[in-house]
Amino acid sequence: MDILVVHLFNALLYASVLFLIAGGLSLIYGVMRIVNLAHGNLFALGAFATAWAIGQLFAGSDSAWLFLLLPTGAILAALLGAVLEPTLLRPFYRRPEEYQLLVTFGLLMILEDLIRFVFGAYPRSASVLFEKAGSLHVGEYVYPRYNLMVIAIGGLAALFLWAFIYRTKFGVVLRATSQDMRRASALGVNVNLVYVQAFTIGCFMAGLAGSIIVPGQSAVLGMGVDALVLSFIVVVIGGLGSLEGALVGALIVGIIREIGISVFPEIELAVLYLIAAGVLFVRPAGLFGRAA
Amino acid sequence: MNLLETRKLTKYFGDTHAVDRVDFTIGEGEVVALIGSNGAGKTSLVNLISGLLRPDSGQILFRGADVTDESVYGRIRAGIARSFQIVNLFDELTVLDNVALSIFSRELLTRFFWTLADHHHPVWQEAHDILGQFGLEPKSSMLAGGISQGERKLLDVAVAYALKPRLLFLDEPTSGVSTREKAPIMDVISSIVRSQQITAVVIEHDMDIIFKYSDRIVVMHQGVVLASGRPEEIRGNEAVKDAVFGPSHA
Amino acid sequence: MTTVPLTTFQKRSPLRVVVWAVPLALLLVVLPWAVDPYQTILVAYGLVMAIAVLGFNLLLGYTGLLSFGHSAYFGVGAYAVAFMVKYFHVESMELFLVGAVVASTLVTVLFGYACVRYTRIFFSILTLALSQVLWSLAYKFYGVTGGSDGLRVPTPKLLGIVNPVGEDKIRFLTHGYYYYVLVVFTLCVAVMWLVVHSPFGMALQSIRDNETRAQFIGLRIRAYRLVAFLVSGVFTGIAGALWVPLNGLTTPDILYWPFSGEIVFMAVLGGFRNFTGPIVGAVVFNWLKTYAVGATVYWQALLGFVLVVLVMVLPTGIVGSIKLLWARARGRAFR
Amino acid sequence: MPTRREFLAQLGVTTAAVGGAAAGIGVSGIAQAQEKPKGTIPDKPFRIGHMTFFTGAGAVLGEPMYKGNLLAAEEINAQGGLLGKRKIEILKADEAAGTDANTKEMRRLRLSEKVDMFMGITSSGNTPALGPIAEELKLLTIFIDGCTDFLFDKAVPNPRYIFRSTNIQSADGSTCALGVAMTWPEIKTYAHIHPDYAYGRNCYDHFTVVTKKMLPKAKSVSEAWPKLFSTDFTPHITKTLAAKPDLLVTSLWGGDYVAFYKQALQHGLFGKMKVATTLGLGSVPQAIGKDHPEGVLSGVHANYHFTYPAGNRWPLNKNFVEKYKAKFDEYPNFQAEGAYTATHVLKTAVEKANRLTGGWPDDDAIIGQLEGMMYAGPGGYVYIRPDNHQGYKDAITGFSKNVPEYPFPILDPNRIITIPIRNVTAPPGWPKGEPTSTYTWIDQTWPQMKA
Repeated sequence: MDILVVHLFNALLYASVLFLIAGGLSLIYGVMRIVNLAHGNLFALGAFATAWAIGQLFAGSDSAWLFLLLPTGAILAALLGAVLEPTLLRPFYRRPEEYQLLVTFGLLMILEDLIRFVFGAYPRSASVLFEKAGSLHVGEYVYPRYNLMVIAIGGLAALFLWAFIYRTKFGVVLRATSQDMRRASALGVNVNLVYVQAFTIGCFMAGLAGSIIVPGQSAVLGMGVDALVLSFIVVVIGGLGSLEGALVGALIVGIIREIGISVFPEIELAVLYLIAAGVLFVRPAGLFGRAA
Repeated sequence: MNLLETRKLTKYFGDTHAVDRVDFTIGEGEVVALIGSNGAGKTSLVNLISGLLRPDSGQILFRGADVTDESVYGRIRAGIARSFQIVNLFDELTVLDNVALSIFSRELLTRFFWTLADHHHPVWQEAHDILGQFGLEPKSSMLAGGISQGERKLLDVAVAYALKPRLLFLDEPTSGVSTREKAPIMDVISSIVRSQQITAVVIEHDMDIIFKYSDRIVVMHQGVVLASGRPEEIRGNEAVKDAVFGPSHA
Repeated sequence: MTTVPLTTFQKRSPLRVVVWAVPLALLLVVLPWAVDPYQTILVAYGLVMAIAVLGFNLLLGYTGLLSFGHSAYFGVGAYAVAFMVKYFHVESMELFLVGAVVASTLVTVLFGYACVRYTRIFFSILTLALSQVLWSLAYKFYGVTGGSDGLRVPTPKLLGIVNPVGEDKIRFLTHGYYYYVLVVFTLCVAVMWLVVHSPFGMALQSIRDNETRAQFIGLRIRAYRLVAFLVSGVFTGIAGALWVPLNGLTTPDILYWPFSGEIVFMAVLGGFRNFTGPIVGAVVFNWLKTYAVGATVYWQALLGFVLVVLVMVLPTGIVGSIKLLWARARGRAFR
Repeated sequence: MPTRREFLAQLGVTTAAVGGAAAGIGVSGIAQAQEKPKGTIPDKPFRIGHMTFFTGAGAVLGEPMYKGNLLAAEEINAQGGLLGKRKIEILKADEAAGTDANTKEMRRLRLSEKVDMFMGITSSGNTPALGPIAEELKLLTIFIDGCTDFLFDKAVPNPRYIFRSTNIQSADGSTCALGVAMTWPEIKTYAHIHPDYAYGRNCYDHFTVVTKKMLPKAKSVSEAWPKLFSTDFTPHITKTLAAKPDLLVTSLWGGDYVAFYKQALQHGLFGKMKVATTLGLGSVPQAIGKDHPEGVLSGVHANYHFTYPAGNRWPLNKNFVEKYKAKFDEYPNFQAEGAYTATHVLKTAVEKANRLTGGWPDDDAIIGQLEGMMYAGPGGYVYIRPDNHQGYKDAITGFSKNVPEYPFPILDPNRIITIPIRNVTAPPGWPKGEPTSTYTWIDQTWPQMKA
C-alpha cells in the first residue's frame, strides 16, 4: 500500500516537471502558433544555471538561503526568451511554418553548444539542496522531501497559470490574441507585447522546470533534446496549444512511465511512445486538441 | 427532367439558418442567376451542392441520383464544377498549367507518375484552345499569381470549365474587378457557356448583368428561396426588391 | 521575395538538363581516381544522403508537407538490411535494397495513413512523434536491435560478386561501392525527375499551392499525399540501406529526431524549391558537418548558425540563390 | 564437488593488501633504460588520434583517459620521442558525437589527418563499431576501454591491427559476483539496476551466470534498465525498494552513479540492502563524495584503483600517481592508468621491433612485439594475449571506505579482493559463445555449488 503512495509521488514528480516544460511549449504555440524546437534547451539552460549558482558560485555553502537561488535558471531562461522573441523569431511570423521550425532548430543547435561553452562539458549538480531537505517516512519507506517540493511547485505553477489566464486582464488579452490575432490587434491590443510576454512566460516555465529538477538530479548535456521529445509526447497526447491538455498529458506520461519501469523494465521507453502512437491513431489532434 | 434538384436542403451555422429547407431545381441547359443580399445563403447553397459543405439534412439529386453523401471527387466525376468568389488558383504554376491540370484530372491522367506531363500533347493542345477561348492565351506562360485580377477571375472560370462539367457554378465571376471590366468578362463567359450548352448557375449582384445574361432568376433571402422566375417576372416583384435591395430602394 | 517558377511543364527540353548533367556525371565517374579516398567516401555519403533528401523533398518542395520524422524511413531501410544480415544471413546488396523497399513501403503506408489526414504543423509533429516510436523500439528491444550498440553489417556482395577487389575495404568503398552508390543514385534521380515532371507530380504541386482548388478540379488529395508520402519514404529507405554498408553498422541515432532535422536542414540548404536543391544540399551539408566536427567541438553551434543565417538571408538555398543570381546576371527579371 | 570456499580458493580469489610480486621472464617495465636505436629514424612526429568522451556525462570517465595518454606522451617526448626521434602528437576527437559520427571521424583521422595510430574509446557501444573500421583502415589501434567481450568474440574475431589494454568486460560482472559470493554468501534475493546498453547487459549476464553457480539459492527479484546518461533514478529505486532484495547489483557509472547514489541515499536504500557495484569507484575518484556509504562493494571495472598496489610495494604505481596528481591535480582512474600503460606498451613494442629490424619498424613489426607482451605497469602486470589482442591483468574490487587522507572514499586497503584474470575468462581456443565466450565457458565448466 505504502509503495503505491511512493509510486504516485514518483509519477507526480515526473509529471510536474513535464507539465512545466510542455505547458510552456503549448502556451507559446497557443498564442503565437510557433513550435519552438529549442524549448528543451531552455529547460537545460535553467538546470545548468541553477546548478552553477548553487554548485559553483556558492560551492561549499550549506545555508538554507541557498533555496533562494533556485529560481536563477528560470529567470535566466525568461530573460533569454525576452531577448530571443523580438530578435530572432519575430521576422518569421509571416513566413511559412517550415522556416519557423528551422530557425528554432538552428537555435536548438546553437543553445546546445552555448550551454557547453558557458557551463562546461561536465555534468553539474546542486545536490546540497536535495540533501538539506532530507527525507520523510511514508509508512515503511522513506521519501526525499525535496521531491515533494518539486511536486508542490509544479502544482502551484499549474494553479497560478490557470488563475493568470482565466482570472486576470492580461489573461483575457492573451486569450483574445490567441484566438484571433488580427482582431485583437484591431481592438488596440499591442500584439508584439503580448507575444514577447507569452514567449517569456513559456521560457520561464521551461527554465523553472530545469531549476527545480537539478538539485535532485543533475544537469547533463543533451538533456534538452530528450526533454523536448518527451514534451512532444505530452502535447501530442494532450493536444497542442491546450494547457489543460499539457496537464493531463503530463500526468498520463508520468503514470505510464512509472508503470512501465515497474512492469515492463525491458521496454519502458517504448511503452510510452507506443501509447502516444495509440492516442495519435485514435485522436490525432490529442485529447484536448483542435486540429487544423 | 431536372438536372439538379435539392429537397429540403438545410444547413445551420450555430443558430443561423444559412440554408433552410431549400427546394431548388435546375433544368438541363438553363442559365440561372442566384441573387440575394449578403448572407442570404447563396454561397452556402453552392457550397452544399458542390460538396464543400455537408448538409445537416435534406437531399441533393443530380440527374436523378442521390449525391448527398458523395465526396467532392464523386460530384466532379458526375459533372458538377464550380468557380470561386475569391480567386482560388495554383498561384505558383503557370496559367497554362492551371488549365492543363484540370484536363489531366478530368482524363484521370494525374495518376500517371511514369510519363512526362510534357508528352501528353492533346492535353496541352486543349489547354491552349481553352485559354484561347477565354482570351488568356497571351498570358499562358506567366505565373497565375502574376496576372491581373480580371484575368484571374477569368482563369478561375476557365479552370472549372476545363473539367467539361454538365453543371457549372459561377460564384460572383465579376466580383473584385472594376465596373468597366465586368461586361467584357461576362461576355466571354456567356458566349462560352451558351455555345457549349452548359447548364450554369451564376451568383451575381449586378442587376444589369443578371437581367442580360440569365434565363431564370432565383432569389434567396435568409436561407430560403423567396422567388424564382424569368427576369421580367422578378423585375416586377416588390417582395424581392425589399428583400434584395432593402425597403428604401422601392 | 521573388519566386522562380519551379516548373513550366510544357516545352521543357530534356536536352537542357543534359547540358550540365553529363559533365557532372563524368566528374563523379572519374572522382575516385582524382581525389584521395577519404574525399571519395565523403562524396559517397553525400550521394546516399542526397537520395534521402530527394525523397524527403517530394513531400516538402512538391507537396507542401514538412516531415520532421524522415529519420524513421531512413532507419527502417538501414535496420531492414541489418535484420536481413542477422536473421537470414543475406549478403547480396540487391536483396538488401529489395528488403529496404519492402520494409519502408510497409512502414510508410502505415504512418502515412495516419499523417496525411493532417497538414502544416500537425503533420510535422505527427511524423516526428511516430518516428520516435521506432527510435524507442530500436533503443529498447536490445535482443533484437542491439539497443544503442546497434547492429553490424559486413561488406555486402555487389551483383553477386564477393568483394571484387579483395580484402581492402577502403578500396571496396571508394571503387566498387562508390560506383554502386553512383548508379543507384542516378537511377533514383531519374525516377524522381520523372515523378515530379509527370502529371502526378503536377497534381502534387497543385495540392501544395491550393488544397481546396485541387480538390475542386477532382483530385483526391489524401490519396495523392499518401502516394507522395510512400514514394518519399521509400526513397529515404533506399538511402538508409545504401548507408549501412558505408557506415558498417546501424544504431538508433539515425532514428532519433535530430537526424530528421538534419534531413530538413539539407533540403533547405540546397533549396527545396528546386529539383537539384536537395542533392546539392546533401553533399554540401555532409561535407560541412564532417569538417565542422573535425575543426571544433562547437560544431553544433556552427551548423546552427549557418541554418539561422540561411533561413534569414537565403531562404531559397544554394541552388535557388544561384538561379536568382544567374537570372539577374542575364538581366531577366522573373515575374 | 568443491565447496564454495574451496572453489573460491581454487580460483585464487583472495582478500589481502599485497602488491604484485612474481616477475615473469621477459617482463618489460617503464623504468627500462633507453638503448640507442638501430638504423636511421625519421623525426616526423608520430601522430596518435585519441578519441574519448571530452563532453557530456561520459567525460568524467573519458577525460582521464586522455590525460593518461598525454602524461605518457610527455614522458616519452622528454626523452626525444619514440626511439628518441619521433615526438608523439595527439589529435583529440570527441566520442560524444555519436557512433555514426565516430566511424566517420576515425576514417577522417586516418585518411585525411594521416594519423599513425589510434587510441582511446570509452563506450563499449563504440569499440565494436570502430574495431572493424580500424581493421579496414589498417590503422594500428589500442583501445583503452570500451572493453566489451563482443569486440573480439564477434565484431573482429581475428584482429590484426587492433588491441585493447584494459580488462575484458565479462571480468567486471564476474568479479562483482565473486566478491558478493565471498562476502555475503547468505543473500537470498537480489535486484539489478543497469544502464541500458552493452555494458549494463554484459554485467547483468556475467553477474547472473556466476551467481547461479556460486549462490544457487539466490534469486533475482527485480530489474531496472535506465537509459545511459539518465539523471532521474527515482522510479528505478522505488521499484528496487518494493522488491525488498537482500542485495542490489548495479553497473551504473560516472555521473549516472553519482546521481543514483545521492537519490538512493534520500530513499534510504543503502540501509535496507547490501549494494554491489561494478564501476562505483571507477570513475574519477574525486567524483564521489564522503556522503557515499562505506562497505559498499565498489567495483573499479575489475581493473585498477590508484591506492592499489600500495605505494611502497609497487613503486611504479606510486611514481605514476604522484606525477599524475602533480600535473592534473586529481587522482588517476583505471582509464588514465590504461592509457598511460598502453602508451608505454607502444613505446616498448617500437623499441623491441627496432632492435630486430632497424630503422622505424613497420606496423607488422610493432604488432609482432605487442602480441604476447608482458608488461609491468602501474596497475601490475598486463599480458597481451596474442590470439585475441586483449590485455589481461588481475581483476580487483573492494569496499568503499572513508579515510582521513583523502576527501573522497577509497577502496578499503585491508579488504582488497584480487582474482587472477585467467581464472575468470575463457581460455584461448574456447569456442565463441553467446552472449560471450566467457559466459559459456563459466556456464559449462564451473562446478555448481550446493546451496
